[in-house]
Amino acid sequence: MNQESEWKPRILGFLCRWCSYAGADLAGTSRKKYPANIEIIRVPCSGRVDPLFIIKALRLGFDGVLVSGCHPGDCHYQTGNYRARRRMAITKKFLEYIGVEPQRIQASWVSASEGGKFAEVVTKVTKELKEIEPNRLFDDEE
Amino acid sequence: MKNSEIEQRLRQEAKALLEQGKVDYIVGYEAGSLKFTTTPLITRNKDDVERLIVSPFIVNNLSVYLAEIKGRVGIAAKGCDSRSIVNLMQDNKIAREDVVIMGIPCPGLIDLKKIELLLGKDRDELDSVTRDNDRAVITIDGKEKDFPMAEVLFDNCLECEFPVPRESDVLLGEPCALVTGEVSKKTGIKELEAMPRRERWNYWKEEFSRCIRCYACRNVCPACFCQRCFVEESEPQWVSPTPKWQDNLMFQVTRNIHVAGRCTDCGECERACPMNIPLRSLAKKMYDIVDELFQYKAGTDKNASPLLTAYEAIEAEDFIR
Amino acid sequence: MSASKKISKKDIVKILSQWNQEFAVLVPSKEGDVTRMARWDGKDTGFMDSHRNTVQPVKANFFPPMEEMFSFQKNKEGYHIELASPDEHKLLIFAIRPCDANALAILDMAFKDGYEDPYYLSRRKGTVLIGLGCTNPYGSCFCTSMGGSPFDSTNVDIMLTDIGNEFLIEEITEAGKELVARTEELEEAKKTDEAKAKQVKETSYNKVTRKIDTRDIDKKLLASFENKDYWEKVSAKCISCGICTFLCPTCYCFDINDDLLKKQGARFRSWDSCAFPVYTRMPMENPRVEKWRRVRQKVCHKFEFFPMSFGSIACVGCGRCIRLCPVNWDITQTIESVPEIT
Amino acid sequence: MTVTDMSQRKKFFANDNVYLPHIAIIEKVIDETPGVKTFHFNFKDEKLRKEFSFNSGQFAEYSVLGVGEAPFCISSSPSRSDHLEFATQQVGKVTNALHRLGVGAEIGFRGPYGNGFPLDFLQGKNLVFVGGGIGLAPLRSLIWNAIDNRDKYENIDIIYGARSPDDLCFKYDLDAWDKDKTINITSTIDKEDKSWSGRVGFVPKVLEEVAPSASNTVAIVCGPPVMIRFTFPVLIKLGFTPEQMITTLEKKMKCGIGKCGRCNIGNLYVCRDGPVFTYAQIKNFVSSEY
Repeated sequence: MNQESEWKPRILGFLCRWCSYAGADLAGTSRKKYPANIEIIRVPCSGRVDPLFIIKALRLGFDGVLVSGCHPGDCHYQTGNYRARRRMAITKKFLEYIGVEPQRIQASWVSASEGGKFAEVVTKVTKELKEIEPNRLFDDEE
Repeated sequence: MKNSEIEQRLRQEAKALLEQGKVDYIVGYEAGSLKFTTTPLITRNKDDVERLIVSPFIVNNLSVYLAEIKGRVGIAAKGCDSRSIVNLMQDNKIAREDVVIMGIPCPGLIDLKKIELLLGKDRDELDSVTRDNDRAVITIDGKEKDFPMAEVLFDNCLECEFPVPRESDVLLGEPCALVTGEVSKKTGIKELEAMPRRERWNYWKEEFSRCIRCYACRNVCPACFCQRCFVEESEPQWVSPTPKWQDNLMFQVTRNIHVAGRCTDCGECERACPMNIPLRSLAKKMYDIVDELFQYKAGTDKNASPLLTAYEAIEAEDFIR
Repeated sequence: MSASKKISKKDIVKILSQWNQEFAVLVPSKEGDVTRMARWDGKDTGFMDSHRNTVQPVKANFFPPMEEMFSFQKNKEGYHIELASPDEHKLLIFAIRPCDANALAILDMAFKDGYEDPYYLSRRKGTVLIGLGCTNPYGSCFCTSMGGSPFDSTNVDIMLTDIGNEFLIEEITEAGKELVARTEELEEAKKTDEAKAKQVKETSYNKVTRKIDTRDIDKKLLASFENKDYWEKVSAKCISCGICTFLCPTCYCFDINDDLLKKQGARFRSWDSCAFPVYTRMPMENPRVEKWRRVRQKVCHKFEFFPMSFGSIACVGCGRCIRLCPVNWDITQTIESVPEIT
Repeated sequence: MTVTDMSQRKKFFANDNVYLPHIAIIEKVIDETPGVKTFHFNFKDEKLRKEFSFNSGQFAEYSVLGVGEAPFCISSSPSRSDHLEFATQQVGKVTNALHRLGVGAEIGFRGPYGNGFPLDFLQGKNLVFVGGGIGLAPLRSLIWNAIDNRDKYENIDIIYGARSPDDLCFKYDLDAWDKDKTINITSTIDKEDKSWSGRVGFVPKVLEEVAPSASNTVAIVCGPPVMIRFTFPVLIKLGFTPEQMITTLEKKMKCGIGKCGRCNIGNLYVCRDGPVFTYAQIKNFVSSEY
């Protein structure tokens, strides 16, 4: 095996406690297979995720960031996920404009019962990230 | 309508507002201490209104003072400024009834830096710069030179969408036409987008390694009204106070995301930057993204919800898994 | 007395190259349209046409916007601290303006006072300053009111006057004399060169039209310290950014912060500004929350406190704070409007 | 020239660089109140351990490497030198990090800085200590110093208060001083509390009630700014002259040596010319800047 395929991207996941966090839990307990390279921060709502968190994660060297919340209409606080959606949309486009690969900014709707979907999302995100290089954006020298 | 006529009306209005007790303060422009420059005038003295001026150099977005001034304010506002004022209302920073907007139809402001580049002379060396319809007339050593306005206006003025204040209590002149033209190539959004991704990142890396973190861009920005900015938080410390390019870039990128839907492309951030960082190339891109995704134009409707607190049931979702 | 010497502009590369063997030669340079003193590349002569002072003051070459003070690592034995290695070369600054040279003399006092500042002083030690008189001062310049002038040579080693095709040399200090003595390719100046230089100086002096009166300014400021109305009035349009202090050649306030990333740690010093509310913010209290207190601090530090401690006003009249201010806040107007003592 | 002469100050620079910290090791941590801890520490370097000395009232810059530096006074007495102490309230980035440290942890230390209390001036006089909350920290250094040199001073009065009984710092000291017949101590809390049988009331008010004589006396005041502000007028009422009133001030500091700029009161820097000042020195600026 060459080095490229051995490289495992580090992902930081911001998961809503009402849905995706439980979804990730379910994926674990039901032994769904997904890459173990995601580190998870539980947030009260996807609407809590300030784009600053995403940029900070990239600054800290994470290869990708996943924000996951409740499906439209299901937000515990009515509108939090809609707000997250707008923010994520502009953040993704804007970061792409300044030169961040779009693959690094990821979002998903995963409910508490969708353990399978969570595993699938992490697998796909990992695959996409493996297609680009490790995050050296903030390194001093290239 | 000539600036001198607008200026006369502005003085009359401002004086009346103070005399009738309708406002506590007048915020406008007066002649600055350097050639051509103007400077904000913030006063509660009715005699001071005689100092108010209107010229092609009234660059400051005066709405930046509104949240800070305690009392009712009569404010001179260009098209872009009036949009910033509307933003402040949308965000409940000021109440409509506490502000009297004296609208100045603005056909664009003259960028002295562009003139300096065109002539290879500093502004101190110019005798006069005036506007004659679509020409800018410059006298230097007694000789006149003229240029098309499109060559000397600020980039953001060339792409201005609302030269006439959308929200005003009194409009001080007739609506004026737009001057359009090519924006500076060096920092054009199109040019940046045409670059390979890595090159684009390196471009910003280079630009932000000059940043000294004076925060002028943030402090001139009426959309940056947080009492405590995230860069000044220490627990957790999001951004290092040390001006490394990484942290400078983080600061500016986050700032632009935070003011999305409030930025009116007034151009103040770029104009204020002493390190000549092309900040408008970030701000305007965000302005365009907001427009493209949500058909939202900042500060055009005081009754609308701020962009990032509103939503439609179905929108901009293609990237979500 | 031997006749003075001059540098022919066509020989500038040859002469700077000689100096570059011995020193790190800095010349006015342009980066992203911002002018500052930077390491000469060995061929550039573009700075000969830039007849205006740099945006970034020369202080930045001795007291940079940020610098690593030391780095640290943790191992089994505990923390290990390592000092940042000092620059090897002594600096030679070519075409420094008299105001910026005077400003370095002010910084010297501040950084030498009490406990010496090793970072600033090690860079400063052995520096040769080659002044170039201002033939085209800005409208914002007011050096003649601050004890200087466009050709003030008090704090340079060698003073140059642009007389057209040549720079006329005045040797000011011993170090300057020695450098001139060992420099080849210099030409002998003629009587007419000196007459020309005299005329250039006079013309320039008269070009500085902004004047302020600083007589008794420290006493007036002391008397007005509690005059809140006055300070609120003069500070009204200030937006509390750091431009006027960061780009002031005599402002030296700084911040110290640690960075720890990927297990590599370092302590950095960076510019700080009394204009920022966080500058004095403590967890429970901030003595300068209000803008007028911060503006007062800036003005009083330069014109009252620094003179009390060091006997000299901490302003050289370079005018950067005026011309770079986004709202045209003008310190000369403030100084002129300090109430008279009643 | 009004700058303080620094030539007599003791200097213990690491590597000739005033900004380089020495490494010190925490030997003991005492929970004073919820949110306030005292740290006992010693230098890692044996030589420095022996040579180091300081005056009561001087401070130092302490750092958790990677987090940052913060200034605190040395709260132990130079007369008891087997280790050094500082106390700090958990209020910000650096203090949070310090509070997470335990015995054996390494911290950075540079100092001592500042002037310290004017021992020569205080000798042969009555001392009145007025302290509030964690403001007792610099005072206790001098109090223990005075107790250990008891014959050099006349009467010693201590008036110390905190918000509640739980907020009283250095309770072990308060007990010891209570037992010491050669000094008078009055403790007070701001508001009535079931667990408290002592005096109740704000420090300035209690000071007014205790009413120590101003004759041949120096009052030494340290506490929260608001306490200091209200204490001076009381002392003036009791007949103290500005020269008889001493305080030690707290400001945000970074360099500790009068360069970084932020801790000034007029042309005086709290870190360089203070932190100990007579009221006479700062009275022009006290009302608006402190």
